[in-house]
Amino acid sequence: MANKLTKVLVANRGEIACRILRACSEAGISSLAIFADNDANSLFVELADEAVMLQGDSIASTYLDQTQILKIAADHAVDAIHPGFGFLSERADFAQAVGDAGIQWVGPSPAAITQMGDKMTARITMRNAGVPVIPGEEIEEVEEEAALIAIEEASHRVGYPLLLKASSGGGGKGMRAVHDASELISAAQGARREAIAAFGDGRVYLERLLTGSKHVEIQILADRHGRTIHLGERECSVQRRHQKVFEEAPCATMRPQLREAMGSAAVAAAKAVDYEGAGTVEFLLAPNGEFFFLEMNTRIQVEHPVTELITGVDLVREQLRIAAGQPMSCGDLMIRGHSIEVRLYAEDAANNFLPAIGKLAVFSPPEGPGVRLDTGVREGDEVTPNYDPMLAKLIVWAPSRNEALQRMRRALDEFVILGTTTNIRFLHELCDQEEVINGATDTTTIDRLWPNGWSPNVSQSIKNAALLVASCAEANGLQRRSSSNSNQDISDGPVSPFQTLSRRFP
Amino acid sequence: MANKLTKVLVANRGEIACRILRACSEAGISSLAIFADNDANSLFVELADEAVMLQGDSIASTYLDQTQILKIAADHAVDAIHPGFGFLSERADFAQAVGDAGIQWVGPSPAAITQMGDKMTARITMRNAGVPVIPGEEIEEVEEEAALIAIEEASHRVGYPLLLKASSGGGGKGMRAVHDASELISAAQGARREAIAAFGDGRVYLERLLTGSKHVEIQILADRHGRTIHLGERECSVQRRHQKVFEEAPCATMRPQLREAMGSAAVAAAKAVDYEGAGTVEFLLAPNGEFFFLEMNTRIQVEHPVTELITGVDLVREQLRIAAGQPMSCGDLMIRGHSIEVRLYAEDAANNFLPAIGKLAVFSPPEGPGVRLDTGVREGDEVTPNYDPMLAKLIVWAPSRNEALQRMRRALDEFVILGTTTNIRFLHELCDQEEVINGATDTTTIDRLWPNGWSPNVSQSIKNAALLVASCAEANGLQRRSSSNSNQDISDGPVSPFQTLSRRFP
Amino acid sequence: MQNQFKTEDGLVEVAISKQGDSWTYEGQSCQILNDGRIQVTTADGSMHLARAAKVGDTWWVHLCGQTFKLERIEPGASASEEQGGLTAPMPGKVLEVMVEVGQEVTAGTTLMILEAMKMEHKIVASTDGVVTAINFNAGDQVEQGVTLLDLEQ
Amino acid sequence: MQNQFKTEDGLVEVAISKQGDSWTYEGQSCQILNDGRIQVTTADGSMHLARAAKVGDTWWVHLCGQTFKLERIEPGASASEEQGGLTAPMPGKVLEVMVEVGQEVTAGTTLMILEAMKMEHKIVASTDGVVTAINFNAGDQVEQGVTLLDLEQ
Repeated sequence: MANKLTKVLVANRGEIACRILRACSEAGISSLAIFADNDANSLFVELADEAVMLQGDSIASTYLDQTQILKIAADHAVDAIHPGFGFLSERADFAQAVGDAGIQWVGPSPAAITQMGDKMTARITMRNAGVPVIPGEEIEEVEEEAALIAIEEASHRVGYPLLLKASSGGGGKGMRAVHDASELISAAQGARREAIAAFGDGRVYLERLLTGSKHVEIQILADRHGRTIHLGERECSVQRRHQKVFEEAPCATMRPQLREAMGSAAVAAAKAVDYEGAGTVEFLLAPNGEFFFLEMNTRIQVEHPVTELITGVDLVREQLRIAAGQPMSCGDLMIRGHSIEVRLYAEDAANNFLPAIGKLAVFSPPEGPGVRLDTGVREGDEVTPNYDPMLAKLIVWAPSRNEALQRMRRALDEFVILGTTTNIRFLHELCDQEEVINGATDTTTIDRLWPNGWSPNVSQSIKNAALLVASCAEANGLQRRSSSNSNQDISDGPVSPFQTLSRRFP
Repeated sequence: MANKLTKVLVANRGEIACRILRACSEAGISSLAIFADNDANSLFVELADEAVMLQGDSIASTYLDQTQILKIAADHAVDAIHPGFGFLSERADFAQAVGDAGIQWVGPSPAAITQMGDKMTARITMRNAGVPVIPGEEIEEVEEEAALIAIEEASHRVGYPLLLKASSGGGGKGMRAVHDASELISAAQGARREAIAAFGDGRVYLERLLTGSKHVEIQILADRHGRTIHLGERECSVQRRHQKVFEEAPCATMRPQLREAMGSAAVAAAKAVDYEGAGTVEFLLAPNGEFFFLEMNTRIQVEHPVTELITGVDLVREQLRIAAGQPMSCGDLMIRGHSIEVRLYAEDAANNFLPAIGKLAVFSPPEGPGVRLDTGVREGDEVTPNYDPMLAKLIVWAPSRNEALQRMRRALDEFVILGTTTNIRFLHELCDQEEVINGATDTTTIDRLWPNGWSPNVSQSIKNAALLVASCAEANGLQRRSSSNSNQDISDGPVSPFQTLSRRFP
Repeated sequence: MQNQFKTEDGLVEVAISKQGDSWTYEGQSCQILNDGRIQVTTADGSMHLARAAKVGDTWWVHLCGQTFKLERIEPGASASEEQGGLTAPMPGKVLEVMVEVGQEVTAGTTLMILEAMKMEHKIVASTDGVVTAINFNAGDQVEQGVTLLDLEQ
Repeated sequence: MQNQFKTEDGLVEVAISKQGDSWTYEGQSCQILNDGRIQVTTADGSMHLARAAKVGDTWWVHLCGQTFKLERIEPGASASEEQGGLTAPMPGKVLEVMVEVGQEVTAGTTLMILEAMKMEHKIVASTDGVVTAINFNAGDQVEQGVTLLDLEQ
């Protein structure tokens, strides 16, 4: 390889596929998307230079089908595969197979993935490297009954409240908080079942649930030319269902010495496994300034944009450089301003964040300075139950944290999505909470703010106004213009994206 | 005033009104838009907290009607007026009247506007302050015939090629390059006529046309607390019809000492007139490093975003702070990466950049990292001959100039506008020119690159493919879905923005 | 002009009246602009623009940063509210059935676990009652809106 | 399937043919996708998605970063090309008429100055000829497309 990639296969979908495809395009690298049948009309397919459809009707037989993906890669002579996040991104066996096929894996070595990807092994590795880990216990038993017994025994030593986590986990899947012994077994069964479904590996481990802590993670980059650096921290404490919804950089309470201490620990962690590429070392940061290793994500992360905006480093572009064998292009760490990301989900925040589906009849994102949108959808697309219900990441940057929050509120106010329930209003109210404004968030923030679940704070007068609008639109036949087309043919057939405007210019 | 603005009237329209209204919203300041009848459906009206329609059917009787605007300001108890750029932004008499009405002017004092706004006076002021000005001559005569005689006489002393410039000018209006004595009188008549129409002041002055120079301008900020700073330079050499179309920061050939020299000159210029707020000092930078004062713009500028992106300073927000009597919030100058702005016009670049009109049947801007769009239009809006045909400013940021150019090309490729002719393809080809890639642009770049006018470089095969697409769409009735609605009622009546999707979810 | 909508707060009858160009309801008023958008004047006198789209029978309305989902009930049609039934909130797969027919349950009891969008969701008894029917078994695929179980109070 | 379009290069007759799901013309082929978009395969084998919108009789097509304006000529209608006439490129105001009826002009002569969108635009003789008619005076408002002057070769 002449230190240059020529064609990259993006083994992912949705917004992260778009992010990577655009980076390839900017880098002058040609790109190949792979897509399942139900993604044929997705934006990422459109953005790719070439796109190949995956045969199969489940995730396992499409985006997780290593053999099929490797065959496509070989048939189309790609010289690298970028896995994005999720799917195959942390599968060491796939990284190995990719390398064996003579294709460059955009990410760390299979060995590094294995050592960090198995969360139990990672805990042990880190403990040995002197990085503090959360008090807890690994459960090696694989078989259900034996595992449940071992979990029960370990629970006495770890103590309550505790957290069950899937050893192959990520994204909140296979994770359960257990506050009381009576909940333990059903929680363990649920966690294992979810872990098996998501990762094909039911092993879970126990950790003391450290309440009142912040989730703070360090972004690192490592190249083959001897440089391993950190790019400061992100705070991602605000989580619902163990999934991040509000992420920011820098952490509001971070101090330079602590940043250096955590950064050094993260760099040490990366070096311990000969890390290459972009990765994230996650920590819990206790109120007293103690921090504990949680896990390392050996891939690009959902919330990487906030780091990009404060450091000015294009992480995906650096991934491509590093994978090509080039040195990373970024210089010394230079943090400027504040960035916040919120994850827009199709979900009913008022109903325990239940995922929602629907057609994006209107999808009108905010514009203007300091606003970035990473999305894989566009107006007219359908939100289906097939994939994760994240619609977009809305990211803002501003000179200060307060201004970033103001900008985020403005951007959320401007964002109009009609046709599916979203968490936009929830996110807006989140930005109005004193705890969020003060930067005093921890991993229990949402549960504490809305112990009985969130419901929107809407005045009766606005509710009435909305009913008035719907009635008035209905009464004036404002939908008639299109509904007159709703004959059977069209409702079941293809929808035309073509538009004809009735006004004619001479 | 308690160092806080509560309600700002934005005396402008289009994208800059949107920019200011969003800044007000983020700053927690309530906003009032004013709009002419033909702007009733414009985006900026929608973004404002309140909007008042101006009576009148010409620009003079609406956006330039000082009396009417002041009455609205008084009726709605605003405590500040932000003029944006163009329109009344550099009218000292208006700034004076605003102050007399007890309303804060977001900008410098009337005296500073007068001293800098009259370009001839500014030349003299700068010369006296020791800032080098371009060799040339002021023409004091107001009356047409006398002025033409004086211009003719001065032309012999200034020599050819020369530039005629309106003393009240800006934005290329009332400006003419004259290469030969035979063109002088008709050029002077044209310049004066345009200047009278645009500014109500026909005075012009002559300058030696310095070919091969770069247009480099310095952004400055000054508050009432004794701080006057510069925020580095922008290069805006690439112009068509004397209007900037491609702007970047920093200037590709800038060196730190030169930046400091030009920055100091700009700060000196601002201090010479007791400047307050945001302003720009424009220079011509000769190939040998000599620079000459061109003019000072005593307002926010179209191309301000590129400075915002490399310095991390929110210039409009700082304007609001300074107008409220607060100190500016930005710290020391910290330039990072590279930013490029292109101006998207509804114009036919292949036909001498003739402005175009039409309906924005599709207006689909690019997304993703490092892309900012400042626009005042949205899909479905109409481009009319009433106002400037600028549709949007597309701005990118990237760690390096090369990456910024790559990103700009990618963004332009993604930008789809159908229904009116635009300069997107021209801008893309501009980004591909060696001179632009090398940063070797000067004010004659476009004329030199396309001496006989630009025309798109399109292969016959793509032309044929486009014809195929149109034929195929026509043959398959892909427009039928909407055109069946084109009964007389709808084509002349209001167009419904409501959509009904035919697919129903159970 | 009378319409019936199903909202988060239940069924609402909305009777709007027209005066000049203006429609009113409960102190709110609105006007249809030239370009078809709807301008709302709320009871406190402030003006706002609404965006709306109809998907199937449902009007989606965006107003003041809030989005509302208002299902219009066709005159004569009965509301689609289920009586005592527990419906699938989205398409998915039944993972586990936690109760049996005839079992007495209290409000809050988990009755079934559904997998959808790669997450597990609990189907929880909304009231105390007796399970009178279980319509699906573990492993079954279910469509959105189908009745999973019946509960009698 | 035959269509006539007015393009930058003049009038073009386009005859497309269909084979299976695919339409072809001059070595290019295209297919209509499920969702109504059009996928183009150019002669070199590369695939691209087109976007298109029809405004009045004009198809606007975006393909490979290029935008095309293709005015479809209704079968039987004559093309709207003016013969020798000089038309207003956009609505505006006549600022100055530089020639007189009967005057001989050479290609490139400025005939009229039009103000539109706050800029001045020159109306220039496209060929050598004689001015046979001047339809507007200074100060007149003109609509887009009207014939400003007639020029006879």
